[in-house]
Amino acid sequence: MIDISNLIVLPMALPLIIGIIQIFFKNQIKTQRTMSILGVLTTIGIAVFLLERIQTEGIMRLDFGGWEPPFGILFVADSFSVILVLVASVVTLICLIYAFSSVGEKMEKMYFYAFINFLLAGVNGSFLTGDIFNLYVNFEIMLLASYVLVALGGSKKQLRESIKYVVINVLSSWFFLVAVAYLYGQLGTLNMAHLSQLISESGQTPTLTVVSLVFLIVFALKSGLLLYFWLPGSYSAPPIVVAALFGGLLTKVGIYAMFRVFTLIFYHEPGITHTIIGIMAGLTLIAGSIGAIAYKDIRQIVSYNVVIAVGFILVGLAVMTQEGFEGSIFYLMHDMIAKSLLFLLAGTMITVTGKKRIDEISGLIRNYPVFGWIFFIVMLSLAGVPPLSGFIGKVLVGHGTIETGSYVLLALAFISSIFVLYSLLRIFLNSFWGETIISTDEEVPMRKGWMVSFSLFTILMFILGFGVELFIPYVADAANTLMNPQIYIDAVMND
Amino acid sequence: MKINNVILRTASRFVVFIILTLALYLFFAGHNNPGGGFIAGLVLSSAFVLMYLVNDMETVQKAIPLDFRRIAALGAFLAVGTGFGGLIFGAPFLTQVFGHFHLPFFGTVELTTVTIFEAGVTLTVVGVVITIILSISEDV
Amino acid sequence: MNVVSVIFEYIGLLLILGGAVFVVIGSIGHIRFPDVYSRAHSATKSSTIAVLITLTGAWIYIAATEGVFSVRLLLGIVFVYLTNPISSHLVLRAAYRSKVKLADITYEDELKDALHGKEENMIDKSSN
Amino acid sequence: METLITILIGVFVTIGTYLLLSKNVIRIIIGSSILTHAAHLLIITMPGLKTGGVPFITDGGGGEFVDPLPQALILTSIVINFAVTALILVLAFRAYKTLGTDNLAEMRGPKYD
Amino acid sequence: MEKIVLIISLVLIGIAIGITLIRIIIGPSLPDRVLSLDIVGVQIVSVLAIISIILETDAFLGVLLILAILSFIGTIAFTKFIERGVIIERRKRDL
Amino acid sequence: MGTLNVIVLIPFIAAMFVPLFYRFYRKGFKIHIGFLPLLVALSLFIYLLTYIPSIANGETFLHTVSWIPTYGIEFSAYLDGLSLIFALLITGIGTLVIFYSIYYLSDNEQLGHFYTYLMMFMGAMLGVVLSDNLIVLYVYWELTSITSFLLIAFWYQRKRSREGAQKSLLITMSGGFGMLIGFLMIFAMTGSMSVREIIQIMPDMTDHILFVPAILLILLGAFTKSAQFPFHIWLPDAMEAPTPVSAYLHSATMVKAGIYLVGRFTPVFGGEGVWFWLVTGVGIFTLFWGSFQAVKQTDLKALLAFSTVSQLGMIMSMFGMGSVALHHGYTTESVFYTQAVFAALFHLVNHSTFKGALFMAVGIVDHQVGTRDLRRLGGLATLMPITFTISLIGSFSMAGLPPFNGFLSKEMFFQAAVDITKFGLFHVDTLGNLIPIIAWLASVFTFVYSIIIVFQTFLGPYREERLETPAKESPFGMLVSPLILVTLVVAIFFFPNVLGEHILRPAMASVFPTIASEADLGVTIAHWHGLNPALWMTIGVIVFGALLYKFYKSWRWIYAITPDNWSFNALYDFTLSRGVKVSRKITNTYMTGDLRHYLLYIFVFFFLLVAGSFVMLGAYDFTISDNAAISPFEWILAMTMLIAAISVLFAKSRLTAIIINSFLGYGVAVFFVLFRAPDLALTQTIVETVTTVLFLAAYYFLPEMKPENDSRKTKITKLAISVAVGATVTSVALASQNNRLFERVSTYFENSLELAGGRNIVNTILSDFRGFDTMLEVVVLLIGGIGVYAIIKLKAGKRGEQLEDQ
Repeated sequence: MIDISNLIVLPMALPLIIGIIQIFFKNQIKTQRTMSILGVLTTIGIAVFLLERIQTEGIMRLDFGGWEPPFGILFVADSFSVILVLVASVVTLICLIYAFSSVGEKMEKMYFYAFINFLLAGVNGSFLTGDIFNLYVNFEIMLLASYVLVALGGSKKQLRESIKYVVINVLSSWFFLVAVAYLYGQLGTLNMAHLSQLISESGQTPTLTVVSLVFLIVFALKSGLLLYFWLPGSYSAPPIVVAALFGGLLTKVGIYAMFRVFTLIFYHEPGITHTIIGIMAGLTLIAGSIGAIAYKDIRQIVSYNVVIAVGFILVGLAVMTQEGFEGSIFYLMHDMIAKSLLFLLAGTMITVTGKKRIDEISGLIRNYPVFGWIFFIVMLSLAGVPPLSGFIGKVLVGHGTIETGSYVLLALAFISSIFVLYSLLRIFLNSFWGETIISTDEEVPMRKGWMVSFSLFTILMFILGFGVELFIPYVADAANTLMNPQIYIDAVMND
Repeated sequence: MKINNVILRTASRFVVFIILTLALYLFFAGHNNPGGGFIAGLVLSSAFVLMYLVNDMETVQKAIPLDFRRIAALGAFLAVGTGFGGLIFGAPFLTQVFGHFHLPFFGTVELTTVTIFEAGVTLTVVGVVITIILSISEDV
Repeated sequence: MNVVSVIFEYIGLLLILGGAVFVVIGSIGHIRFPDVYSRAHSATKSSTIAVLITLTGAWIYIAATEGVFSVRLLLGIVFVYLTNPISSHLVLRAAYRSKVKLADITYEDELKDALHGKEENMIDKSSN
Repeated sequence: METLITILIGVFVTIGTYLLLSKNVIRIIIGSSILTHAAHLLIITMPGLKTGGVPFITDGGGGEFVDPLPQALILTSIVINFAVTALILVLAFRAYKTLGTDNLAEMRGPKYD
Repeated sequence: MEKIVLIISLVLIGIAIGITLIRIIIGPSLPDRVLSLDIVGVQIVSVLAIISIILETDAFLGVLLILAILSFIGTIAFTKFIERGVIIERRKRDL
Repeated sequence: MGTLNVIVLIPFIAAMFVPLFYRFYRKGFKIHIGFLPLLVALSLFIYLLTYIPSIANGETFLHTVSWIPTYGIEFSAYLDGLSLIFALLITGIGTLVIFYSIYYLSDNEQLGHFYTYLMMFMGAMLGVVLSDNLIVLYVYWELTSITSFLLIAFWYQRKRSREGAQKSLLITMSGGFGMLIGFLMIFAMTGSMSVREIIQIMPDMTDHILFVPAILLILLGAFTKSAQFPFHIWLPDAMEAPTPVSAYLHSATMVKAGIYLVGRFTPVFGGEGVWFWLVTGVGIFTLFWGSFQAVKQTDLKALLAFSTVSQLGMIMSMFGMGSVALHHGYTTESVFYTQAVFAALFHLVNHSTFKGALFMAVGIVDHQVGTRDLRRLGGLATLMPITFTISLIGSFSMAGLPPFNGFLSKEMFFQAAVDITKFGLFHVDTLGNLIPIIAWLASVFTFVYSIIIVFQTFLGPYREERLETPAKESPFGMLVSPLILVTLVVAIFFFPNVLGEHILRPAMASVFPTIASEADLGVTIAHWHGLNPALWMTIGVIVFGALLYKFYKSWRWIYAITPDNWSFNALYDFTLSRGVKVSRKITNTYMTGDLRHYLLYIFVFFFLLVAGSFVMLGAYDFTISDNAAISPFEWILAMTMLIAAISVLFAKSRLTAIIINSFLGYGVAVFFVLFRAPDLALTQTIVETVTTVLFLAAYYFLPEMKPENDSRKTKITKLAISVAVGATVTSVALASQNNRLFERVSTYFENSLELAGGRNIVNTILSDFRGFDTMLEVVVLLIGGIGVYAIIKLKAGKRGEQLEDQ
């Protein structure tokens, strides 16, 4: 039994130790690549295994050092977190494949893969941890890796944006610490399940609700819910792969944390907290939509699409129904995949043309037909067009909003997908269609690694779209746990 | 310009020695007294900092030819590695084992895996602090 | 609790109090004197002495009350004794080299020719 | 004591916030460092101050200890903040060297259209 | 009785720290400030000794020792910075 | 019958094979690539024909393949009368269009793409009409929009093609999104995804709060797809597509999906006032507007586009009129109204035949002479006699003249429009009187533009110099399809009841399931009704139409009354261009790129949210009763720290600032000492020193701090925000301290000696109880250290700079 639950730590520990070992192999790029790929593959395998096991055995947990909750730190693997671990690892794997043929030796020798591994470790750790302070530490791992990755390369734009990115995240980490302090002061524990148990005993006092709002701000900053100002800048500065990983993973961690905290711990006053989340999600949708169509810079457009998705996913949290949660989880999975791909595509467009505004690029589809069609598919998928991956999440979230009568959110969520469609359509029409500007001899060849990662992502989108039924047991279980926090608490506090 | 700091250099030798001793003491005292891996590491690195302050990089590098990045990584490897150590014995990740052993000549000695863990912490702290300071100072 | 230890205890307390008084006096000098050099004179000398006295007092007090001869405290005394003069020396040297002005009432600056006379173009990045 | 410290924390936060809103990178870094001090004090103040002795177990007997957990948390946080501060500093001077300014108002980047 | 004496001493040192702080703030020159910081360090060493006695623990003596060392290191760093701008040289310069 | 889903699937499979075959074709394979889809379409058509007898007998067919059964989403293909009509149209017209296109498109085009899209469209369209499941229906629905988009932009190098495609996609897909919400609402009301089940359940739900919104949203989908006013604007622009596409998608099939939807949902929503007025009203107005606008067009295809809009409106309005029959359920009177739907279905078929033929004819003209501008055309009748005949028959049928099928359905339409005014519900007796008037007026214009098509293209003077290439009759292959269609036009006129009996009557049963079970809804289509109002109206149309055509020049000024920029088209353009500009303006105002602004937003938000809720919830709770005592030294220390902290604000040089920061750090360490935390004090002092050294090392590369030079206003704002944040943090902290609810868990750690073999509790927590935190913290440090190294060592190359910074 103990042996098996030790597997839970591996999605985090494995990338961690691989990242550390890679530091010793600074200049052996081949070794680093192999290690990274093997590590991520193993992680994926473990995640699949865990996911299967959770369905039969229920939520698993691992008490570090054997200290029982609430005294020690523990990792808890429920369907929700393991699903996210799985998707995050898959996304990382495919991004790594892209990275092999895009990053360049200079950066690879500067511990690039180690940082990617650390990033993944932080992300996975954040998904798995059952301790609120440990969540902070995991965030920090992820953030420090991301700070470095934003700045790695040292171009003007990167440095400019990285400072902003770092300062804002330092601030949000600070808020996190303050919030943990408040919480610990009132409840005297850090274990999330225990916190939840205590709160359901004492009731969610007004002070606790206020504290929950501090948490809300922290996670809103991380996920880009309404407080997304830092996002477009810092997501358009780093190298393509990094941007893709950020777009796919980083905001999702904030979203995950928000789901976890507001379903497990602070769910007693939905009238206050979840209404606020709903309002914030609505405003995010509006502002994101406006931003998405405002610019001609490809990376800006793409970044604002991240913002819209964040708003959309949190609509599911705001409505707090089983369907809403299922929809959000589906949409999360979809968005991690599709956003990463979108960032990769946008970056590749810039790489092959050397230009970054949609009105400067034209007719790409002549030169790179497959590339163009993949972009088209992503566009449809992100707009929630069936039967691609974004559809089912959209339907379920929409259903959730109708059930609870949140018509404003419903309308905003669906109108925002029109904006998503339009913003990406602009790229497609301007840059892929039209007269070609690249003659065949000055055409930058599309590298194999790029196409492989694009295709893998695309296949995933189709699988996620057509194979919904395959995922339903897991997603339904995840949503069920979110709906009934007692399941989680029992699994953690049972002995 | 001639900058004469004989006084400082003479004194610093002595001071560095004291600090190193102190670091060692703090490292082992950690479990029962203030101290521990972190603090030992920090103290140790402050000794290095002092050395670098008083002397220059080349000299120190010659005297202590260490790659501090590797030391940091080694430390982290040890720290994370002890976590895996527990797995081998079928215990949860990061289980620390401690026990009292009777050794000839030394009498009863308390040995714990925590020591390895803390050693890892110490090495990382030293490695990182020095790496940071050196990287900054080297950049021209 | 014998008489000797009580006596030592009081000695310790007295030393501590004396040290504290010294510190205050030193700091008054530190704020009152006109330039950095004279301030250093007041502050470092008195504070070094004061700390030494205080620590010695504390050492004696602890030894008297608990019967423990604290090595760390002793080491601390040695340390302060060793480092404090050096550091104030360094500060003043830095001050002089970065051309912090002497007080108006100074009348002789013996170092001036030796140092600044020859090298007027000393790099002076930091002083504000 | 708790109230006094909390008010002090408030002042720290105020000052840290003010500094964070500066244009100059160094001010921002110092501001964040002051904010960090405030957070640490806050964590240690939260469970109540001086409710017991130093958290060392002596052979003599138990007695009350102050809450050791916040101390452990703060220790972690201090170290993490050290790493972050180092990183910002490095970023700041790299940015200064590359962009030629340490003024954030001048680091706006292009206006997009 | 003992307590009172100790607290009086503490308060006195506290006042001294306050005064030194004023010097840090008003300067006027950098060496003034560095010097004052150094002195504050030393003063805190005294404080720690007294607090150790008050709290009847030897736990803080380590802190005391470290502080003594570190204020030294800090001061050296400051003076080097004031003198040369760079605190750690790459190469051996004429010393 | 297990084959219904396969019918839908086959075109998709064919679509996959087309590119494959296209490769062979390119390599010199002799058979035209178009024959593969042609074969597929034809066999499907023939196969579907075999269903007619059984469907006519009232049978229905269902075939289900599960997809997402958990959410009730299944590929349930359902074939009944209504579906069959559409399925036949899709495959039938499809066959003809593909055949036509084989001759129409030149080999230089990307034929592989073309037929792939076309096959995908056919599959999707069959899916729409055959799906019983709402979500699957929606899936196919969107797929038709996408394929239509791709086909419109077939010549994607052309700007106008792209714009037309974009317009159609945006409008139809937005409508589709609305429809999806409507479906979800239906699901929320009925709990079923199956249209058949919904028809059973829905009548009990009319009072549901979502009932009317669902109607509106579903109609939004239908109207956008069927190009109803005011969403019709995409259709004329869609004419940028190759003509076969226009003939197929944009007149015969896809635009009728909206009508199909209305027909499908008539039993669900029919009999409701909202439904009736929306469908009829929008339809009838579209009928008028489309025909009115068509007259002024000079581009033949645009004219046909508007005429399609208008005809679709007509069919739509008839469905609306028919829906009132469901108001009371079965009565003899209601059967009377169902005839409007019969007429609609009839006209639907007719429209496909004559409009298809017309489009193809126009395509031929365009193809042969290189222009379709009416001002350049003329006198082609003698040069292209067959095309002329086709056009003539098509136009006259459209105009509603005998002996063509359009006459019959138009008569029935007039009859329905007159009859509806007799209906007493929904204020039909007052407002409803407008219906026949508008209908008649619209028909007049219809007559006019039908005449224009024939006369201006084929009669009048032939001016070769205005044409791209001299006119000559087209190759026979291209003429086959339109000829078949006009044959049908005539055939249906003479034998309408073959169609009515076998195809239309079963469809009526699908639209009015409740009534059909009581009465036979079949209508015998008669050529002669006697001199009823409908006939008089037709005669009036002809007379007035002829007059209007004759004196077109003298009333053309009417079109100038409304300026161009008042149209919905202009509104669309305006919204897009303005929308982009406005959003840029909005976004640029707050996304300044200045960190300070971003921080300001965050702080303000923090203050508003936390302080706001703090006050609103009354979380304030503050006593100092259980505070620990404060010794004088602590007072002094606190005050000193306070002063030091404030003085940081006024520090002018960076060294001063850092010295004071150091001071604060040492002060905090003393506090840690006072709070009995030796480990913390130790760490704090060392880290503070090392950080200071770090600062000093980094300062070598940084310039001296410059004064902030903030304006007074900025300063005050900053101060206010800072104080607000500080106060908020403090008050929440105070409240939290006085809200300690439980014993802390840390008492457990006091047994650290037994549990973990250490006396230093903090250290045992760090290395054992919460060793994981420490482990991660080590990693954080490592990342920081290595990161610093990497950032310093890795400097941007030239290329990277150029790419990223502009």
